[in-house]
Amino acid sequence: MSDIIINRLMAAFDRAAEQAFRRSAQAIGRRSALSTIGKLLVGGAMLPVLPFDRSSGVHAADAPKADAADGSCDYWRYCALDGFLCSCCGGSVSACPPGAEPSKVTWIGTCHNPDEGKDYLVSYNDCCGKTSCGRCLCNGNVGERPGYRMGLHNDINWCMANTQSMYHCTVSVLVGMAESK
Amino acid sequence: MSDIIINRLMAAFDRAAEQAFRRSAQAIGRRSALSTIGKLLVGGAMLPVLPFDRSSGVHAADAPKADAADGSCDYWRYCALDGFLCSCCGGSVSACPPGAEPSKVTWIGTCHNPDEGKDYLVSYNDCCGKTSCGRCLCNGNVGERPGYRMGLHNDINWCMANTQSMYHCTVSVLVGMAESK
Amino acid sequence: MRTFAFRRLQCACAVLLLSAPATAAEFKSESAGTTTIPAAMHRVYVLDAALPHIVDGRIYVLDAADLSLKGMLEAGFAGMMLAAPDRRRIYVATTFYERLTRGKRIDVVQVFDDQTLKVIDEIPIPTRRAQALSYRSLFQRSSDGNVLFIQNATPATSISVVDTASKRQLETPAPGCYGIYPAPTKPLRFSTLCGDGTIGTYTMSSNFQSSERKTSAKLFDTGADPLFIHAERDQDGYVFLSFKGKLLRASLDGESATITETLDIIPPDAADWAPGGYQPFAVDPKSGMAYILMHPGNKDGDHKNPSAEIWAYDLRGKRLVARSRAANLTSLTLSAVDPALLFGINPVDLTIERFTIDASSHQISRAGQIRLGETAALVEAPR
Amino acid sequence: MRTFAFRRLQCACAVLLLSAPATAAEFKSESAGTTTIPAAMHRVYVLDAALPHIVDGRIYVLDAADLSLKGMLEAGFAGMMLAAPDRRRIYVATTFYERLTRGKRIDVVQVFDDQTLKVIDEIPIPTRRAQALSYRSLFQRSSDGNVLFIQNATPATSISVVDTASKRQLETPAPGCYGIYPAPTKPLRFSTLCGDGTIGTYTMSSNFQSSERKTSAKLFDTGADPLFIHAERDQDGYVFLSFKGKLLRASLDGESATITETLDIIPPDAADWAPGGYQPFAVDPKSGMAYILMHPGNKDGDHKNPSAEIWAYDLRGKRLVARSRAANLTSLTLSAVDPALLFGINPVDLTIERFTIDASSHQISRAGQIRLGETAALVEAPR
Repeated sequence: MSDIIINRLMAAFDRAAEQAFRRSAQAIGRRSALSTIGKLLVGGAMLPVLPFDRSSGVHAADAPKADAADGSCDYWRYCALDGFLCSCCGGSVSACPPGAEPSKVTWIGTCHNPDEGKDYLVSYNDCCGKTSCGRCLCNGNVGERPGYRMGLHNDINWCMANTQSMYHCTVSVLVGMAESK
Repeated sequence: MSDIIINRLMAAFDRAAEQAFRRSAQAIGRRSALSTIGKLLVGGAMLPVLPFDRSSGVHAADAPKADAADGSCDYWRYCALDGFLCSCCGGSVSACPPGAEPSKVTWIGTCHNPDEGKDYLVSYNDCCGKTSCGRCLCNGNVGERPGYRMGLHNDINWCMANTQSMYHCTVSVLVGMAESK
Repeated sequence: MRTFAFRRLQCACAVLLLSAPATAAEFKSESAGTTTIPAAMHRVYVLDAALPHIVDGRIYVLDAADLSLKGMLEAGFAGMMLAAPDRRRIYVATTFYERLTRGKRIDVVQVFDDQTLKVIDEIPIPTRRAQALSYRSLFQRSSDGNVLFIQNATPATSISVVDTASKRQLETPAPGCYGIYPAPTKPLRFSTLCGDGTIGTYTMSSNFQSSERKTSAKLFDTGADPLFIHAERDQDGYVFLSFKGKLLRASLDGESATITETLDIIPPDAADWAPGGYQPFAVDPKSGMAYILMHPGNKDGDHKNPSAEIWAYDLRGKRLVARSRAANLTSLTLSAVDPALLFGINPVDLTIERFTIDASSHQISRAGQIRLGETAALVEAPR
Repeated sequence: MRTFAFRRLQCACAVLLLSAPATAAEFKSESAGTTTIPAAMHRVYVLDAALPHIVDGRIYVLDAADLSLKGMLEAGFAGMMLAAPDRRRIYVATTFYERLTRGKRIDVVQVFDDQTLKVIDEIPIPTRRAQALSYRSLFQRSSDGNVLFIQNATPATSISVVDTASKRQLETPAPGCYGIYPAPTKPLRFSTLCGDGTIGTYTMSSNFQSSERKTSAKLFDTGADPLFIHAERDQDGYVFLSFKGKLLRASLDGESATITETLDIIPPDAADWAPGGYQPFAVDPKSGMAYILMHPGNKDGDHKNPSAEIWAYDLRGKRLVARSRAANLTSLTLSAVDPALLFGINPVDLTIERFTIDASSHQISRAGQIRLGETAALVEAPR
């Protein structure tokens, strides 16, 4: 997970942060991220989930079929989602509603799938550029940390690095498996 | 009431409407207003309630004491008020909350005071320039008419002629007495 | 930038490989995407002015089949909506302020694509549009779809005419009048209801330089029995509804307006019933059936009361055909694709509701609902 | 214009006099006015991000005596609030977009007068401020009140320093750190919590040209027991609170930060209790009492859970003094004028609540509430 976070943060730095900050931010950000909670196993299909690749695949129609319980905050993927469920707003568990773009940077949660007994890494992308959806507000905080651990923080608008940074809703994208604790 | 409406509309025309429209608007507006419902008696203290005089008295601290029931939509003065009660928003029955300005133009309702058995003319000034209050939404429509009777219409933002035209809440200002029907 | 990113990506992967065991192969990672509205989906649009946060009105896009929410459009402050299904566009006339609720006022027509729900064009308009509840007749377009009509109020009333292609504009004064009713077959003509009981009809020159106005005879009584400004299209004209339950058929294609027929929907045994709401009736132009939101009580001031029943009235047969229970509706519309489907706004229970009409009895039954909206007032099912 | 208006006024009066009988004399007409907040009123400010309409956040101004609503301020999109009671100002750092929810982003500090509730000044700031939930430590000012500190996140973190008089600005990179804690007596110094468990302390040059950073030793464990970013001022320093219920007294006046004392508030018989919320505790610097929102359950992820009790902990005596039932609070603040008054946000019942503290027992009792807000998270009672 450390590396996902580093890459996500770095991608944001590339785009949004000031040239002047870059060197120190990389150094300290990396150091900080390397002490991240949990040991992680990351799947082979890793590349597409990195933010700079994902932005080109934004219009993918192959969004996974929503689970039956996806409109409920209790659905296991939402264990650390703080915001409106996109599945209540015209999107799905992992796809933004029409007109909204997935955030370029995200934070990562670790959720336990009770059916499989396995833990997954979940990228909580905010969907951006539309007015706030207002439906199905959830507030899960498993593994959440204050903003000094930015890659684990959910009380901030993760649309912050998008050109259109208005917050609409939040999706839960499985990006890897975690070793069960 | 006809004349109050004429004067209110005219005041708005003076300020907001285009020079080119003025002559035709006066002619038709007057004709329209002269066929207004109800026969009205208007008090001697008429002058201060006309909009062009009122704008100078906006910061008057002598707002009347609110009645006991002023937070309820059932209060008799609100018989034709469509909007948020300013008395729930930091103002009073007839005073705007801090930071908001009374609308320069208004529509006029006629409400029956059950305690006195008398009918009053009520000027429904919107309070302007603050974000919508959101509390105590009432929707009374006694005497209300569609927009072709603009001086009797309440489905429109009466802050429309103010420099800052955002709608905040609505006050109910007694401006005259009406002959009981 | 991409080259740089890719370089770091390789670097990150190298680190990942060190700790990635074989079991990870079974996991297939997902990626975030964006949905669009299928072109063929039958749409229901609900405009919610969201009064408690009136700067942030929105238009909900629902699937007519099951009322599931498929997306939303920004409607801004007291926005108006006009769907153009033939062009796959939704026009939204609205107001922005420089600082959310204060500062310079900016009025525009935003043009949304009806599949991506993105703004694809913006047409500036004068800052005089009526910041009003979203009645259908305050924002209309010409019979050929090329020209938009926008109601202004300062409170002096006028109508802005906007050519969508050239963005040329004309503003026609219409003092004391309100509501826009485009002529059914004449793209340069529209009518408006006036406070003296007449209907004004405007015919524009094709170069948008001028317009001519013809005033009808006095056609309705704004004091004793006013007309709702919501009107419905019939096969060859318009249908208006009065506060006391009269349906007026109007011919608005000529140089000046006429009323061709007046029908009283209230039977003697229901003398205290009256129509009510913001969008109080819908008409099926093919069958000639009118569906009307009715409530008991016809006192002055009751004309926006929510429904207790929907009445089905046959405009051709001139008779009340059916009365169906349907509580708390203030807006009603008929599907443009399936005349057996009605959609309504229930602002009491904060629901949008779907109704089916029985083909023979014209009895109406609720067949679905979604909890949605705060102060929605306009519903359209245009495609 | 006034002359013209007066001429028409006379004309209108002439018409009125024809129909005005003597009885009208008894009627005294009213006029619309505008209220202001009395200078002496004790204020409670509640910042509500209004998530369902997040562009339209607002700050409610309540009378501390009875929680009656006295007015409101616009907080825009993910706005932050900072009351400056000595200057009778309220600063609001927020974001506007050119078209409500899209278009050019504009970040500013709006300066409100705390009696008229009008914007009297606006300070443009870089469009990098953290669009975050309104934690107190994300928007602070220097000990002399002259300089504002604004947390940035892009997500790279930095802190903007703004001189309110000259509007001169400085941006200090603070990568991996978050939260702003101005030095108690050094106006040009502030500290921040960092992800590696250190505290960074910045000292600016008086000309705002540069800042120097000193990093503390590792002072807390961001993995095993992180600190909430909400902190409280003690007499000579700051008090921080950890997820597992430790109070850390910090000295932030020197060139680098130190922790002077760590106190564990959890007694053995309440081992599964933990603090929680967005503003989870308040400290009375005079008496040294800390009031903490506590809930049973200390699992990972419970750190924002609403309260079941408020605990009173004596920082000087180092003991838990009292436990009082107080359900569903996530934010708590102490009145700056009356240390026997607490105010809390209950986001479950959507209320703002007022509590009194018994002087001898430190038992806390609810003494008033108002139903208000949607997703409020910050409450302040500064004057």
